[in-house]
Amino acid sequence: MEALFSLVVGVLTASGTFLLLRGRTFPVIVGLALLSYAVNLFLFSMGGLNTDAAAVIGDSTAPSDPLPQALVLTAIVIGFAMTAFLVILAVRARSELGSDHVDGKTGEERGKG
Amino acid sequence: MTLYVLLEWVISFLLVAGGLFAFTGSLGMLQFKDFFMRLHGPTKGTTLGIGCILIASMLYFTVTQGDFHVQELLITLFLFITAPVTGHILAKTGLHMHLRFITGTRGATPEFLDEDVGQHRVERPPRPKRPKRRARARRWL
Amino acid sequence: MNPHLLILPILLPLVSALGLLLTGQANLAWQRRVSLLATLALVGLSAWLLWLSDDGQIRFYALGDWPAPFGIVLMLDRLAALMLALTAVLALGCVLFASAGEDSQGSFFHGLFQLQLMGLNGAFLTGDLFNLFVFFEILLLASYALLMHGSDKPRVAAGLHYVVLNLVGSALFLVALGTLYGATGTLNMADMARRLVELPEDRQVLAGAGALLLIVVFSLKAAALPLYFWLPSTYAAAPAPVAALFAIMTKVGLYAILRIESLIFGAGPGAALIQGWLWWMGLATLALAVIGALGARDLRVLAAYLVLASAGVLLASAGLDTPQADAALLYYLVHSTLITGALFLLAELIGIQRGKAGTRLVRARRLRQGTLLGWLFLVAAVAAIGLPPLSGALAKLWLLQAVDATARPWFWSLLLLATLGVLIALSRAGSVLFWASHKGDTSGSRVQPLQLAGVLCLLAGAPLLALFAAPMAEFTLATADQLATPQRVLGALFGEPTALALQTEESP
Amino acid sequence: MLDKALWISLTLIVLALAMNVIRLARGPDIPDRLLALDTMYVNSIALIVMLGLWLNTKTYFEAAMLIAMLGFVSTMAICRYLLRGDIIE
Amino acid sequence: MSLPWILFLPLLGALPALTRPYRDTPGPQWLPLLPPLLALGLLLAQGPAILGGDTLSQGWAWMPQLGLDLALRLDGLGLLFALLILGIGVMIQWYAGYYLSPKENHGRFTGYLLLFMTAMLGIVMADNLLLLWLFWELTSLASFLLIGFWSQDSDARRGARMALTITGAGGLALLAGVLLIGQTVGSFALGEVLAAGDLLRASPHYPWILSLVLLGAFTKSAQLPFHFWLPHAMAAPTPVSAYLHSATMVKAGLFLLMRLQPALGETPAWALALTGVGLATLLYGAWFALLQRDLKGILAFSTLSHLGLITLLLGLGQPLVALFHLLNHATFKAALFMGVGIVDHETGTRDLRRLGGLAALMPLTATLTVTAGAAMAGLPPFNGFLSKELLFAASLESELLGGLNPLIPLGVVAAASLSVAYSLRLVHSLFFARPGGEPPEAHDPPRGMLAPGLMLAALCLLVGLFPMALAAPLVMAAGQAVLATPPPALNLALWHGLNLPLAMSALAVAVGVLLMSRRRLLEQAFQVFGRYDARRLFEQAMIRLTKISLGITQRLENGSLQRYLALLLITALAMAGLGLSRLERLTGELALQPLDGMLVLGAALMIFGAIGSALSHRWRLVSLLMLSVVGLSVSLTFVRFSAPDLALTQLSVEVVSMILMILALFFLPQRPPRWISTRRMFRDLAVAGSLGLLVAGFNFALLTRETLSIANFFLRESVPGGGGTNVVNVILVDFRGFDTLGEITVLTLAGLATFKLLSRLKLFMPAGNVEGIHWSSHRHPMILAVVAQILLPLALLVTVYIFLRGHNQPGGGFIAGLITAVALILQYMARGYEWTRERLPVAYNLVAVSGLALATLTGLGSWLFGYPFLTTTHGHFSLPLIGDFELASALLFDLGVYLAVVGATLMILINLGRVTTVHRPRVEEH
Amino acid sequence: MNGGHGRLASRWLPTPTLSLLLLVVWLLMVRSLAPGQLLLGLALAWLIPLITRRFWDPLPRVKHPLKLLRFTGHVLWDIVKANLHVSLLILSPRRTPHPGFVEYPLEVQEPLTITLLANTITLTPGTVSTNIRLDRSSLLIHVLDLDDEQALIEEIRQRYERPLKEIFEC
Ligand code: NA
Ligand code: NA
Repeated sequence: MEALFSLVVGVLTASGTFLLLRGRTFPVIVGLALLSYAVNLFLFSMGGLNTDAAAVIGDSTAPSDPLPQALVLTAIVIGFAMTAFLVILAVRARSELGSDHVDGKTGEERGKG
Repeated sequence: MTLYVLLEWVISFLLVAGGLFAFTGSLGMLQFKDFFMRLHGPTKGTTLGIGCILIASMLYFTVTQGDFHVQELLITLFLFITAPVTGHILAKTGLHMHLRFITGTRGATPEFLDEDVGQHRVERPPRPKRPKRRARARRWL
Repeated sequence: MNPHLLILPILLPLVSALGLLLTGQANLAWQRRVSLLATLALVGLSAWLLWLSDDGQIRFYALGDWPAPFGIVLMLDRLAALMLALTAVLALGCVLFASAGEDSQGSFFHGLFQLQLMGLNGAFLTGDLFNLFVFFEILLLASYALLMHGSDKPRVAAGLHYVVLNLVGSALFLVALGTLYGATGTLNMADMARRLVELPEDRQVLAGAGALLLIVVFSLKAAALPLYFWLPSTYAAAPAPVAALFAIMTKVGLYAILRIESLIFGAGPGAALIQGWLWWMGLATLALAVIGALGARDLRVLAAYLVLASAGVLLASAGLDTPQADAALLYYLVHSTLITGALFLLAELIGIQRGKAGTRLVRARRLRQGTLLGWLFLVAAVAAIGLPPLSGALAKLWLLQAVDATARPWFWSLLLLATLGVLIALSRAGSVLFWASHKGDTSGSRVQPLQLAGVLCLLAGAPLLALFAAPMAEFTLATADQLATPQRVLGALFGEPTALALQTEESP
Repeated sequence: MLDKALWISLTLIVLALAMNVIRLARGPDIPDRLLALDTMYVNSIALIVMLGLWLNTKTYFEAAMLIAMLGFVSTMAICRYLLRGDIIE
Repeated sequence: MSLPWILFLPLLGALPALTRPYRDTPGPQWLPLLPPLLALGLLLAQGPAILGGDTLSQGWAWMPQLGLDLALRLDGLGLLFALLILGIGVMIQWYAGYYLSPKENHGRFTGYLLLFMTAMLGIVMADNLLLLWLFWELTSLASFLLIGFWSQDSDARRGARMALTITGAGGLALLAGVLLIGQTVGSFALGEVLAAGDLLRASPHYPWILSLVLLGAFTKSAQLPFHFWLPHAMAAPTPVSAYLHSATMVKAGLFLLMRLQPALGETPAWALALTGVGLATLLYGAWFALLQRDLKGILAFSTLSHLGLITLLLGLGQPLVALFHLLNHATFKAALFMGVGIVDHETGTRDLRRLGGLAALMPLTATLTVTAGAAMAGLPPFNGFLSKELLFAASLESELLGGLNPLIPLGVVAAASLSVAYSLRLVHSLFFARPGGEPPEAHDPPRGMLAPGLMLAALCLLVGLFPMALAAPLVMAAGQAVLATPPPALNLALWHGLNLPLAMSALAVAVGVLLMSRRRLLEQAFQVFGRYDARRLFEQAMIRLTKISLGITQRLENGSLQRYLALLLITALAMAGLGLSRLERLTGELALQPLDGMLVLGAALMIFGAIGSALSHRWRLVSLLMLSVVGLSVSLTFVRFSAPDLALTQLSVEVVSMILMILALFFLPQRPPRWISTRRMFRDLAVAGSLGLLVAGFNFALLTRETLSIANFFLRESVPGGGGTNVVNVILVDFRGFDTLGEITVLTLAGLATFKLLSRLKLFMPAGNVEGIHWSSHRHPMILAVVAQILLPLALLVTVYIFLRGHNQPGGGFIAGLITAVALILQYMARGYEWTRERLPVAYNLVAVSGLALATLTGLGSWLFGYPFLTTTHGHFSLPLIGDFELASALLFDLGVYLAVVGATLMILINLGRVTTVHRPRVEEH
Repeated sequence: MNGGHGRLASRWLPTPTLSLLLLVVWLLMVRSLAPGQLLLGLALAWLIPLITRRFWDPLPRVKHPLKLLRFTGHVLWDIVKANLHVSLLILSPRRTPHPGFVEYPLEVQEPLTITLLANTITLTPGTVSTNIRLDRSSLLIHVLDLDDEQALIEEIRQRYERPLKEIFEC
């Protein structure tokens, strides 16, 4: 199970990274989202992969480490804020630079699809 | 005691039935030939299937934990409010997007139905193809 | 000492930002007054903290009254105090300058500016790794927003690169953080250091790998070689007061590197690897930054490369890891931050009076206030090049002395060549801007008193740092000494319970 | 008995999800994929509820409620995008 | 004590100068002249003691950590130089008062000049090598300003920059040398350094130190091959040239050589370097001086030549002679420049061919120039003659070159002949020859302008006549400092008797006259050399440097984010990979858990979604749908592995992000972008794959190892300390509430930042969707509107429920906030912006900021009770009718979180949605 | 659902039915009849409709709550029936359904009623409502297995639209 979990995190990271390198704003946004899923899962798993162990006192006999969960929660929110900014920046960049290429028109002309 | 056995039967039945409904809903979505037919499975089968499972859960917790567990009704309520709307709007979208339906579909041809659907298309942008020739060799970075 | 003093550098900007954002959004005069007052108060506060920290005691503030390592702890040592004071002074210059009109170019300038300060101060004060991440995000997002102030095309283009790179940096930060937590089971940096030495070897290796990743992230912020390419265009595009404030942004990365180096690697075997990396990347950054400065065709770009050059010098010095080098580095850090900040502000003033040419290094119309701006530029350039008698020369002297020339000939050669390169670049810039002007009318608005005050606030650093070099050097030496002995932090935090500001009192 | 029923039901839901994935991958049109995604949302409600039955806990119940409430909104958003482009007019 | 006064008084003079920068009558400004005069007086007052062999010193610590002290000394050497600097400096300032036109900025000129004076004084008075270096660099800077004084003239600008670059570079070399000296000796104090000569000469660093110091000295004193900046520095106003060439700047290099001779000198390397370079410069300068057509050009090259001469003398071990000639050169060269400046000033040209016959028109100027010129030529009875005779004698004594020894006297005689020739030529063509064109109209300038030059010319004669009285004591005292031992007696007299040096003098005069008369031939010979212009070469080199730099920079920073990202990722890969590679075994000690179908399905879903969204990246909506699969699966994963709060948060964030991205899609180009090259794809796949492997490796390594975390504390303290059973929530609002405060700050910031970004948005509005179909005309489908109405109250109810239970059960302010936000967004989606706005006229930014403020205030509340920021409290209360309930102050904090989330989320989404509504699009696509 | 007993009532308790629904939902969620929860539920049931009132279009009044219950029962039963039917259709590979579109002329005009009708149609035997004309004159229905168009229209009219009309007394 640990191996499968790590594999998933790895695949998410790889896909996100691949998208990041695509050179268009939207894939970059999606790539960052994938990357942050990967990162959140990674961070979350530092508390161990426990079943039926919600960190609610009284609900489970051996609650798992709540700290990584709290960290991931914060990371999700911050990630959302950052994504939101990036999305709007992408819209802005498109209107300002006339292209959705991350390098603007010059990037488009360079033929980096 | 018999009540419990009975309830266990009921719960089990609801679970299996729910699973089956959900399964057929998705199966229909997979199998049918056009979008509008595929729509039927999820809007009905899946909704009801989940409803069954929710009721099973409700019964189960009410029985095992002794007190009244009816929160599942809330989910069911939400589902029954939203599922048909999803179906409706999806179908509307399908119509709007000129999704093809299988030959032999009877009845009013939706193209002529409404001011809303069946308008002409804007010129469809050509789908870019992968270039035939290898692009000019580039430096690695 | 009031126990709450430690958190004030974070709360003061936060509360003023809230005030600014909630009230009188339309009333710019009010906004300016509040922002200026808040920044002035911050200067006073951080001066006080600087004075306090000079007794060598390390102070802590347990947030929520939860003891370390469980709660978040703020930590004030000399280094933190120094960075706080530097930030406050820089900020004052920027607010003064911005209040002359730059702030009206878009919405929320002062509120965002205060939040940016909050982020910076938090990053300098926190002793908790995750909290550091949070403050990094605050200061980054604030910087994104400020970068887009009065946004135009180049700002948006540069901003996009800056934002995306930093977002990837944040993701890597979290991976590093997760690794460190997974290996050590704690988030408090001091606690991490304490646990590390007791961990089995494989955890140490894992934590070391995580910390290496962390160093990469901080190197991105500090603008080390393969990661700095975003900087010149971003800084050159930013509005002047924002670019000036950005002078501290690369230093945050360096600060974090110093902290990690001192606390986490102080004991570990990864130190040599880190130092090697910092050393070579720093030197290479310096070299390329000077090349960039030589090729720059715009004063803002030139100033951005000077920021980069200072980053290179700082990183290379951080790679030395001797108390002398650390002390010299800190002196240089203060000097270079103020001067590059001043250069950005000056560039704006010069650009305004040169008509269409702006800050581009081409022959253009005569400056309206050539004499005033010329003198200011001269002082800034002399300090930036490292010519006597200003702080730059002393900083360079010290950095050179901190290195054994025979052991590391590269440093001397590069630093001296870099000085020459900057001298060539800045003398060319100065001669084009102030001497090679067309005859005829002048135009552009005059330098406003507030703008002048802002520039002077930063520029005064050069003579003052030179004049009070001895006490300053004493302070940075003591700071370096504190950095070299992280055990003291551990002792203060975990050894003697009384050292913890409020830990011993009972929970409410 | 209950275990078996649960197991059967779980298997069926897992299969349903797998079929949704196939439809999502195959398309051919966006509404098809959207329908598949929406169905996945609904099916995962069942998954969560059954996990609760399996673990005998209601801790995760609100997650199911949230899916029922919010999954709908994102489907609506995409439909609006396809119909009108501008989802908040 | 007066040393600092001597040093800094001149600078004081700049103040009155700068306050009245422009003048209406020609003549010196007396007020700025006073401080340097005062300094001169103070200096003279110290004279007797110094001449008696004393050394005055005085010092203050400046930066003791560096060994940098503000330590001053005045010994014989310093006295000689200081006298020149102040004396000639005062005269030049006096002279400049007439030279500059009233339209020019006298104040600035005086200021620069006085700065220069101070810097020079600093060099000669420094008792600390670092301090010496500081002043050294300051002279470069001051000379830059002075040379560039006529900044509208491109020659002046370029000359100034060249001078700064060359002398600045030399200064850096000197710095390195000085630091090496300091590291070797262990101190920068001059006394200690000079006393450590043996140590230095024995040091393995000696060759380095010597080369670096000589580099500094030679660049400054314009020795070959660093000579070229000096002739171009004459673009400066003539007073500047006079000062630069006679008493300052170039003399600084010589001073340094003399100063450090006890420490570094008296080795073969020293002697050879100085002799070789000196001789070469001597000959080169003299040769080119003869070929100049520009008055100042002759003088500039003659300066080169004389500087070479003095260097040569130092190399030959004749510091006394060197000092004497230095003194002489300073006087006659300053006088000559003044004379030439007068000619230039009065006639408006410096071209020798256009001038002539001025003797009759300007008799006093002619007297001045002829006198000084004779001294330069080394004719008796002027001072130049004396030092040249001594040079001849010294050249004959030298044994430095072994078999090649005769080369030195030969070279010296050749140079002397040339100097006779160019001096003669200067004097002859100015005053006695027929002018080339129109005879210029000119007359003698005012007395005031002539006076300084005449005084200096008189000094040339007087020193020639009474050398022992006027020069010897000074030279002896200076020599004592240079030699560190009592110097040999110096016998200065016009008549030495008939000896070889006298013969050499005679020969030189004869050859000089001959050369002068056959000058045309020489000029033709000169043509053969071609127009070799050092400045052009230098400038071309600078331009090339700039271009190459720009090229390198642009090659590296090609503006491609993809490259920058790849570099970042590769760096991270390399560093983290390096760290991980030291791990012996990836798998740790923990036993692996078994797999089940649900897990496999979850993993398959995520892998499918991730790879799917990567593959379909060109079809954005499909990519987004695939991403949603991942988001959903991540939430399910959180459910599966016991993190209900995370699941709820992930789900709600998911929806909001999805809506946001769809909103954005509308503004992005609708058609898929072009394909890219396969090669690039492979690179990206390699980077992405390796990074994935790396992160997976990290994750696996950590997952299979036990963590000794601080978790138990939270589980233990959650109920008693935090008053809640949902530990995650208690961490968020209590244990680590500070993080949460930061987090909502980020969220609020995001709202504000996006607001800023959207404020000036130009819009591209596509006409149809990705399939090319026109937008539907049905704006608000009825059925959606009705359902949105029904859902709103239910959602709000759920909000309250989720919010209130947060502390004890999964939920909390953040999730509640997102639910509210989504419910409201649904209203906007179903009914449009304006309709909803009418019913909900709330400024979302104020909501967000209020939330943040509430959270902050809650945190501050604990101060009232003397607890640290964000300390919470909680307690059980009981009310009649309601019964027992528990309240925690954290709830208030959570309310702040709720408001911030609602406000920020809506601010972001609604503002983006609003732009199409409020500002109708200006640009229509297609 | 509008109570409408005088101005005051409509001002302070605009939608009693909704309030009741909210109270019930609240109690369902908190699973407690403790006085505190009851009070809180009452407060919410009163406050939320008040806040969200402006978001509601004028609503038709429920005249016959009992009929509404009966209608709900019918529909639920139909849903089960429909699902069995559709499931069989999906599971039996031989029989190919004959899909078709049917335009159903609407009698009801209120948005809520139309929505309820459309949703009911979607949830019940082999039909999905796909579009409502802008002028609300008809509803386009996609039928999975269409035999007789008129029969279908009549069935819907009798079984769903008429009861709905009666419930809201249009
Ligand atoms: Na672990
Ligand atoms: Na819109």
